[in-house]
Amino acid sequence: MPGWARGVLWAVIAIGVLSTTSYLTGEPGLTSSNTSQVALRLALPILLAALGGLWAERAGVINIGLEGMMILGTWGAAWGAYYGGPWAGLGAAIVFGALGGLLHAVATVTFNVNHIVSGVAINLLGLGVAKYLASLVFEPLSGNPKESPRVPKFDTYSATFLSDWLGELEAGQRVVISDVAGILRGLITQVSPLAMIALLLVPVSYLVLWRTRFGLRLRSCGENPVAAESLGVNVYVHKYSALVISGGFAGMGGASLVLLNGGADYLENQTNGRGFIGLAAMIFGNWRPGGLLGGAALFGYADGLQLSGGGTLVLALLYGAVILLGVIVVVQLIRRQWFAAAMAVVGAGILYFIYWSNDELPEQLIPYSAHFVTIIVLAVASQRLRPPRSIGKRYRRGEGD
Amino acid sequence: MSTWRAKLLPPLLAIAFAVLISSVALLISGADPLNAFGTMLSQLFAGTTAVDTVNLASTYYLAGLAVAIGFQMNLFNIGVEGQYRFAGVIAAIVGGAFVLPPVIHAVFIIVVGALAGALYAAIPAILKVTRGVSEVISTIMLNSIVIGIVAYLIDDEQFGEQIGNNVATKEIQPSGLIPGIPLGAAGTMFGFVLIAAVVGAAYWFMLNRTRFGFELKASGESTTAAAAGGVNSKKMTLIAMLLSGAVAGLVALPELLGRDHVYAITATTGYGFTGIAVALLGRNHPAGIALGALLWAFLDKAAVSLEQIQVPKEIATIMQGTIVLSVVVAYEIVRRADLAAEQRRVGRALAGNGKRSSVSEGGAV
Amino acid sequence: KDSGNTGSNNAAPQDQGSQQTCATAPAPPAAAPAASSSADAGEKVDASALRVGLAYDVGGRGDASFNDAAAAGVDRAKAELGVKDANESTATASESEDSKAQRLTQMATAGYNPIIGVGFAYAKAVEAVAPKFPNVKFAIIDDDSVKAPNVTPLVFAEEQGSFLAGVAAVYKSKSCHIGFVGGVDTPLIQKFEAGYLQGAKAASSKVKIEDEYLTPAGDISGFNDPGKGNIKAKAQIDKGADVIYHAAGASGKGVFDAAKASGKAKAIGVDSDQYNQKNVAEVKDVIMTSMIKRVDVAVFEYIKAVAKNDLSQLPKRFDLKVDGVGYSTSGGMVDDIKAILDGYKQQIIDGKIQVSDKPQK
Amino acid sequence: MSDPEPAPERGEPVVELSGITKRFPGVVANSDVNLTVHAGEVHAVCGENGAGKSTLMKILYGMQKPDEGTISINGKPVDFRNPHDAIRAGVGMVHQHFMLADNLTVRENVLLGAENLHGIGRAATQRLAELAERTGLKAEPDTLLERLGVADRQRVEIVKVLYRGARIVILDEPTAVLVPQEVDALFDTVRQMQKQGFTFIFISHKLDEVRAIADTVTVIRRGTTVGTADPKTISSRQLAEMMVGSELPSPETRESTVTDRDVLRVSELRLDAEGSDRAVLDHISFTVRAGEVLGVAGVEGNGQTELVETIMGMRKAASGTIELVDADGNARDLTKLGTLARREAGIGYIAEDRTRHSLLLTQPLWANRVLGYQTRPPVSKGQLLDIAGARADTERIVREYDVRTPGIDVPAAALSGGNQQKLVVGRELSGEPVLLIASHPTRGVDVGAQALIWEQIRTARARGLAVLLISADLDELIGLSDTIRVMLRGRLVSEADPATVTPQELGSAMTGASVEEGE
Ligand SMILES: Nc1ncnc2c1ncn2[C@@H]1O[C@H](COP(=O)(O)OP(=O)(O)OP(=O)(O)O)[C@@H](O)[C@H]1O
Ligand SMILES: Nc1ncnc2c1ncn2[C@@H]1O[C@H](COP(=O)(O)OP(=O)(O)OP(=O)(O)O)[C@@H](O)[C@H]1O
Ligand SMILES: [Mg+2]
Ligand SMILES: [Mg+2]
Repeated sequence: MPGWARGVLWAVIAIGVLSTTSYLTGEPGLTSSNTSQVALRLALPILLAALGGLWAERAGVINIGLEGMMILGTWGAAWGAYYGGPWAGLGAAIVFGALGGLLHAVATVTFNVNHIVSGVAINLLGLGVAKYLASLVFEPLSGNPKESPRVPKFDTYSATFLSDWLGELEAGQRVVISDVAGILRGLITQVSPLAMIALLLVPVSYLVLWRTRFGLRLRSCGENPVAAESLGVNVYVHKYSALVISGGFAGMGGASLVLLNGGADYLENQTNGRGFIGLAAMIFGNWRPGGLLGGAALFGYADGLQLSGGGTLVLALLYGAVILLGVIVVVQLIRRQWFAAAMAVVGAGILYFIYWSNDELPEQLIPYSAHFVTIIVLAVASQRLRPPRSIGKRYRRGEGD
Repeated sequence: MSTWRAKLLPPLLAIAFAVLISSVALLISGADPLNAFGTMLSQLFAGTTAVDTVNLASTYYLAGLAVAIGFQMNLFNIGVEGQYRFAGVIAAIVGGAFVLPPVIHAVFIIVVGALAGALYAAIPAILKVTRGVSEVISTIMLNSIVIGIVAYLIDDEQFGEQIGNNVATKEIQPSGLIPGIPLGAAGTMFGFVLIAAVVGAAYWFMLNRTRFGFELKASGESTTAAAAGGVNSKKMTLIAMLLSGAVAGLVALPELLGRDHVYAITATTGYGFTGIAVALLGRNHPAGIALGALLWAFLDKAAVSLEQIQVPKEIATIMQGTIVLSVVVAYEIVRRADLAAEQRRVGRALAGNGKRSSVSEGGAV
Repeated sequence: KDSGNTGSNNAAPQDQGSQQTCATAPAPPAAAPAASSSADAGEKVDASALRVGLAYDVGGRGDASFNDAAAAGVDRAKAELGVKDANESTATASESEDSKAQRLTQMATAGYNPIIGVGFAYAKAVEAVAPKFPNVKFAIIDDDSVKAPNVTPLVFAEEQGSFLAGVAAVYKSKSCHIGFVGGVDTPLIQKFEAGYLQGAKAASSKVKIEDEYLTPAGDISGFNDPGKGNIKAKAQIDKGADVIYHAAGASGKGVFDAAKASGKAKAIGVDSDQYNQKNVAEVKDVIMTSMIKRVDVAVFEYIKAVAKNDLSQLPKRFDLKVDGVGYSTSGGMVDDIKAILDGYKQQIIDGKIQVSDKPQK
Repeated sequence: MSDPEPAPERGEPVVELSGITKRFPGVVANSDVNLTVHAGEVHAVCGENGAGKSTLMKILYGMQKPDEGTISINGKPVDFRNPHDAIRAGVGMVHQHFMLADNLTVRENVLLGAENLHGIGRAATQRLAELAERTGLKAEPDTLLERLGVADRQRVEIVKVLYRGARIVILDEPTAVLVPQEVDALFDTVRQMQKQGFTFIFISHKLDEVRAIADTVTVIRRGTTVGTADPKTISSRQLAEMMVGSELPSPETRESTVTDRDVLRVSELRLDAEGSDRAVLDHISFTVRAGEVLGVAGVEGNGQTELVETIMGMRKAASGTIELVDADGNARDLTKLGTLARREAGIGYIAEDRTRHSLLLTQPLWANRVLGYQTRPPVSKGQLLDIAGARADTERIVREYDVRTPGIDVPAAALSGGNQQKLVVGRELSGEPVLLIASHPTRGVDVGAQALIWEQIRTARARGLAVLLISADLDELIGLSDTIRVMLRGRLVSEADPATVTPQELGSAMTGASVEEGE
């Protein structure tokens, strides 16, 4: 089955499960436009970080410095936007993130530093430099070293005509149709240019990486750099470009925390581990743009649900998980994977028991619903992850065999 | 000799470079670098800072060891963060719930901590072995989830109690504590520092002298060769992850049994991430990790004294990042210089013995 | 393109008939104009000999919250009492417990006296350090668990101030539906929640209250994520709430943004008079009042008491009675119910209403 | 060395390497090497493992810079900074170790780096199809490379070179992994292209191949050129003597040592492909007796690897039994045991890919001695390693098996392929095994090392060792085995008598041309 068909199939299954759940539990919130709008917003920084991870890792460089690059991006975004409006902010965020990427490249490509060491160092440096710059530049403006002054945000746009029509459909509360309408409507209402760019970057990344000569060369550096070198590809140049682009995307991810309405301005520690989540989303998506979009969307959705719906919606989601496991059981039975099917049955049983025996989940755990969902999905979904072959390996020109 | 040069020169170069970078940052922000570094050093010998540094280093050391065990097997256990917090709260709850005879009580708490750490590490381990779930993702998720679990357990409806505006577990009775080593005015060193040293020695012994350590390194280096040699890499993955988790389970204990006696919602976080940096700085070697932990702890403590002279303490963070990067860069530069020197020597003596450094990093051969 | 204030157009059906007031309880008798207890500025105190050490919690000076308020107290002491030397040092999020002790020790060794630990996170550190410096006076804000002769607790009756916020919310709610967004679910923030809930229920028996936190205890990101605060507040507004009280630190900014974007909801600030805060100036027209916690007053009074060498006059708790907590009127949005609020305030001061510091759900 | 007659001139010199010197840490790979290749010839370069052939070729291909010496192409001095320069000068190279990216498609592998020539669209596809046709590559351009077998990979490598318009093609040990029919096909292609004016530099250890295809042969020993000869006039024996200065060894088994005591009994073994119930191995039954070498012939990919790994317990059989009989005649069922237990029961295992399956490349030699024996003396005592014992025994292997190494503390990666293999053979013959499973024991190993390995296997066999031998080198298989079975599509289809069978007959049985004869 081609990749895109698999993606569509997963999307259809997801919507099917959600609308069934929404119908059975009587919680329209699962598929409301508000939910999908919130999900998009929460998924955005994760998506961009994941794209950053994709570019770096496809070129063979592990990038756990995404968090640090994002932090640099948040500072850049606030600084640029304060002096030149949101677009300048976006530009500065990209530049700052890219500088982080460049540093990672110098360390890992030129000096063959262990990729994880370099990533850890960049996370520290990103945090330290952003704090340092904030107390140097923002404190005089805002009186607060932790925070920037208020910066201009992106305007938002809605496809009004479509949105109204979908709104009617959604309000109709008809099974499936209303659900789909709700989800779509959320995605076309009050969308910022940054969100559009980010979503567009998914297919663009695919096309560039898989359909252009630059992309082919870049990926070959992640698969077998010695072979690439033997064919006259300049591996260093491609790894450098990949990391600069990676940092730029991570920086954009930082900008998406600063330049969107209702979000923060620059705020110390505001990324709060989103770079790591982005990395996880990328692995989740098997180092592919479509897959990481799925990972980011799943995380954003689950997080949005718990934030705006609280315990009841999460409980409903649990019910959805039971249904999904049911589907998986059937699939595994057809594939004659008895063990996997049995595992899924057990999992479904446990989840159903939790659903049935609780009116409310322990409130301390609800904020981490998205993390639970990610683990559960990974545990039940089949794992055929295929990292680039030479990822994390050191490479020096002329040292191959 | 060249081996000493290869081992000691890089860290020194790195520290010099980090000092340089930080000096630039200090000058830009209008501070006097000499004064700043002077304060950092002089504060080390003022009051209890030196002992506090060692105490903190013992915590970092355990975290670094926990990460290093995973690295030996090519497992990237980011989850030390979650494992130590889970183990810390469980050990505090269990330790506070009973009173046992001295020593037995303390040993009991340590065992509970190690088991709890291993238990929390078992989740990513089992997911990896049975379902192939990347330990990187699952531990990232579990690191967040643990916050919720700790909050749940520590809640005063469960096992916690409110003290002022803080919430913490029940206090562990003196029988469960590990007495400190009083050093007079310099403060009190945690008794756990010795235990950490023992754990480090055990790690070294396990890795270099036991069959298990050999199998661990073998499957870390090449799962295929290990499998052909009769090492079950799934089993090793599971055991390595559990061991790593068990050591991670000790990370919270020096402070719990030596100073705090309770686990509170204000308990420090982030030791697990520091552990990654420390393990890598020490190149996964027990002595190297110890040096890395001390350096890191020193910088953390120095940051506090920097504020006394109105120097932005971000400088310490910048220095930590710079040191990590420049240590490894310096190792590489020294390695290349050694290699080139070796190459020049070739003409005279053919059977060179300096080959080891080039391949010991698993580099392209 | 969306115009400026598009409200969320799929808000839950509103109680259109809610023009009649939400409050069901009779307004309390208006209070006699109270003589402000802390305003006896007559005597002249000279504190120029004092060297004050101020150890902040994470955030430090400029956090627009309680650290900043503590800083304001010291600034005022410098201006009015002649304090010349004040040393400030700030905790970092991931520092270990003994870094706080180290900070206090360094200050004590350097001769600072008194030393103020800002935030309950300093409790353990003060407990450990104070006995070693019996001649140094320590104070700790938000904690009264440390028992030592040279340690003075500076604690507040947040629940009393929050009670008034609850009353104000009820009186200003058109839909008779209000909300609370807490940052991190700790006992301290629960005091805000508890007072707010009790106040709202005291004023109205039919009010509906949304009551949520961003993160559980131990996850301090709840104080630092305006984006999540925004989503949470928006969800509450979508459910029908039209007055939202936040006790969520920097996340509160997102709450204000949500109220502003809805075009109809109002918000209540916390800790300081947020209407006048620079970084939320663009949305200040939705901040109808703020629950003020006068950390600055406490710090100032403490320094003054130390200078006079008489700590006995310091209030045990900074509550409504001593204006340690209160509400703000900047913007004039609660001027019409001021009498009612002051009436409740008087009842609390008189002990006719006991405000609990644990939420009664 | 006496300088044999220079080869007759054939056209202009296209490649002239003169005075090339290249040093690596600890080794001089090339010292003052001179090589002249003429237009339109196939020029073979021979030499022992580690003689410096690959290094020389990498220098010619711009992947490494010589420390001294000059390169001229078509009479013009050139200075290659990278392979790109070499490619532009018309030099192409098929590397000893495939330079292919598994996770890219065939098309991507070919186009990589040469996108400018024909773009990446239709023109490229068309050119690719032409070249595939010419080289006999059948795989679809969009299949992932990891699905291809070795022969096809080789073809992809050649297509890569041709796609770039190379006129001078370096083939670094291209035949090491091919069966005779495939070698013949390769040679056909080479000859055909030679007619079209291509020039080849051909590296091989297999002297008969050199004699079959080359117009000129240059021998390199210890980094320097020993001389150039005409392969049509020089015998293999003479060539070998030029290479190693010793006699050409032959794999012939002297007298039979086969006993009637069974050592390994495999019956009705079946293995399923991962995640499906398609059989990779089916109805496999055979017996190996003490003192017997059972050879298994087969084209790569027909299940030999899987058979070996199933017997070693690295793969789990779906059905069937594997039994090992000890010296006292007690049969032990191995079917349920793990790899370690099987090794402990007395199986030695020389894996086909030493770097993947036999060695820990970054670990010192003595640690590699421990691998697979970690539970047994002399390298361990209970749960502890006996490092002194392991070191002493490694010294013994280095001595007895002539492993050329500066010491036992160097990492295994620092040894050349042949020496690595000797170490592995030495290890696997330690600890008194009753059965040796040897997969391609001499693959890529020079003639000297090859002779030594054969001798060691023969000696052990004479002591009663049972050997299961898998090899793509049919001369080796015929020479060493007492019995030969042919494997095709996961089944043992026929049997051959090594005393009478020829490599050609065996080759056709392996490709299925004579399936009906079997079973
Ligand atoms: N990258 C490298 N680093 C260090 N030494 C090297 C490197 N590559 C080759 N050598 C050295 O150069 C010598 C020649 O190696 P080379 O690979 O050219 O041998 P070869 O003749 O191709 O052998 P074989 O027949 O086994 O392929 C080796 O003995 C080795 O010591
Ligand atoms: N990193 C390195 N450091 C030192 N020497 C090396 C290194 N890598 C390779 N060599 C040298 O390269 C030589 C050849 O190694 P290589 O692995 O290329 O074997 P080979 O000669 O190609 O054998 P085969 O033909 O079996 O593949 C060895 O003698 C070894 O000394
Ligand atoms: Mg070679
Ligand atoms: Mg070679």
